[in-house]
Amino acid sequence: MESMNTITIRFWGITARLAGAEQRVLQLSAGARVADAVEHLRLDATLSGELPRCAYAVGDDMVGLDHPLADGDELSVLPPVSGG
Amino acid sequence: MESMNTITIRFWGITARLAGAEQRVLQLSAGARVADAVEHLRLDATLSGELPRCAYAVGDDMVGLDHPLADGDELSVLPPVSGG
Amino acid sequence: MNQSVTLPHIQQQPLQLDALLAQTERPDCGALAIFAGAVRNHHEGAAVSHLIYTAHPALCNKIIAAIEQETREQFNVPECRIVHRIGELQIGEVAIVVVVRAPHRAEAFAALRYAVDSTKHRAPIWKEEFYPDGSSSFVAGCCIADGFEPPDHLKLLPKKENT
Amino acid sequence: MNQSVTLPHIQQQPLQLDALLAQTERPDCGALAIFAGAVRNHHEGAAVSHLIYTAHPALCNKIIAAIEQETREQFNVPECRIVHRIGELQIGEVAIVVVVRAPHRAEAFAALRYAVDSTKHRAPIWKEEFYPDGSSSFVAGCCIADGFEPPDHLKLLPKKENT
Repeated sequence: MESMNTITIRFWGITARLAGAEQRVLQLSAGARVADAVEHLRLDATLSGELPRCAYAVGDDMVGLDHPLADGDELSVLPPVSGG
Repeated sequence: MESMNTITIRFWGITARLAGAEQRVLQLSAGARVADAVEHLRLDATLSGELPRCAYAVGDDMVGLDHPLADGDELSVLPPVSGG
Repeated sequence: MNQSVTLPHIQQQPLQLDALLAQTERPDCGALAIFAGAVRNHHEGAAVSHLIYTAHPALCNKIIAAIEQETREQFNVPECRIVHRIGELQIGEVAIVVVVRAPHRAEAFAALRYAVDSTKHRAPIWKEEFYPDGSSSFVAGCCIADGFEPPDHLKLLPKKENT
Repeated sequence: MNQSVTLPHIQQQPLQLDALLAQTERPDCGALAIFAGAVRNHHEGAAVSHLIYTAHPALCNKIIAAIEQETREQFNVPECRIVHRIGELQIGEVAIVVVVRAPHRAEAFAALRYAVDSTKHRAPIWKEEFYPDGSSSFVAGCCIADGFEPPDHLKLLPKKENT
């Protein structure tokens, strides 16, 4: 049986409001990338419209959609920023 | 006999150093203009080289060389400025 | 984000300009340029009662530190300090302070603008506005995803080659 | 100039940023931009021990007031305050403070630069530098006589016609 990785999704800014939570835990196949997690998030109809404008980070590193996810990673969903 | 106006020249910045004084009193013919006072100052060889870069004021009004001087006027000699 | 955050570039306590000035004092720098951004009582025509800023603490701290370094290198200014406040802010309270010190004013002005605008365009901070009727909304912001280009004046200059 | 001068825009006492900030506070202005010019310990490669600034008090005060008004009108910023110090200043002491408050940051940056540069180019203030050996010299400055053109960015915009 395929091994699974546990990924914690952290929602920031408006995405926490849209997701109705500050985080969700996903089980993804080993070898899954950020794009696979995003694909999963797109199933949430409330959240999906915001995702094309979002960036992603693992820990404190910004990552691209093809970044491989490791077991235990925390993947942040970063909507457009509005500091200052 | 022609009536005379008393004009006080105030030297600012480097012009006070060159003139060796903060002020000089001139007697100029009635009807004299700023240019006539400057003509007089040009006789001072130490000062004359700086005058082409100077501006002039009477009281707290900047004036041009053709501004008429009145008896008792204080004419300021303003070399290039270097505030800030 | 309920935990108290104390990182060099983000804090929940009110920002102290005096402290930043004291920390950056240098006898070789004649020019000090400062920007402070405060909470306005209006935004796009609507009255605002207060704001809540949230930030991804570790990532935000790292990105702001990078912006400081870029600013110092690109504009050749010895000091650039950026601090952003998070949490609930009332009208008039200061959300961001940027301090630049440089030998001369021209580079101080340019560096200040770069540092302020880059922070607003890149730091993972989100502003939620609250209105007098109790409703709120997140302010439309700047996309930091790949493929969204920053304005020209915020693009990094190419690194100088070491020849 | 031995008399003590206390005019809104020139003073012999140390400049107080806090006081200027308190005097200009406005709830509709989200952007605060500040410039402070301090005495450097060097100028064109030579060590400087201290400075003496002199100013034509009445004329200088009037010209700085005019620069403030131009800045407010041209950049549509509600607050612009300029204060210059005169007398003897030590290294690190602040010679000029300019404070601009505006609803948004773009006009605050532009207004700040205009106000600072205009004061340096037009206010009748003279800087005498003193060197460690006790000698001194007046710093070469900006000519304010008719016929000497200011840099382009300091030229006044044509007044808008009232139509």
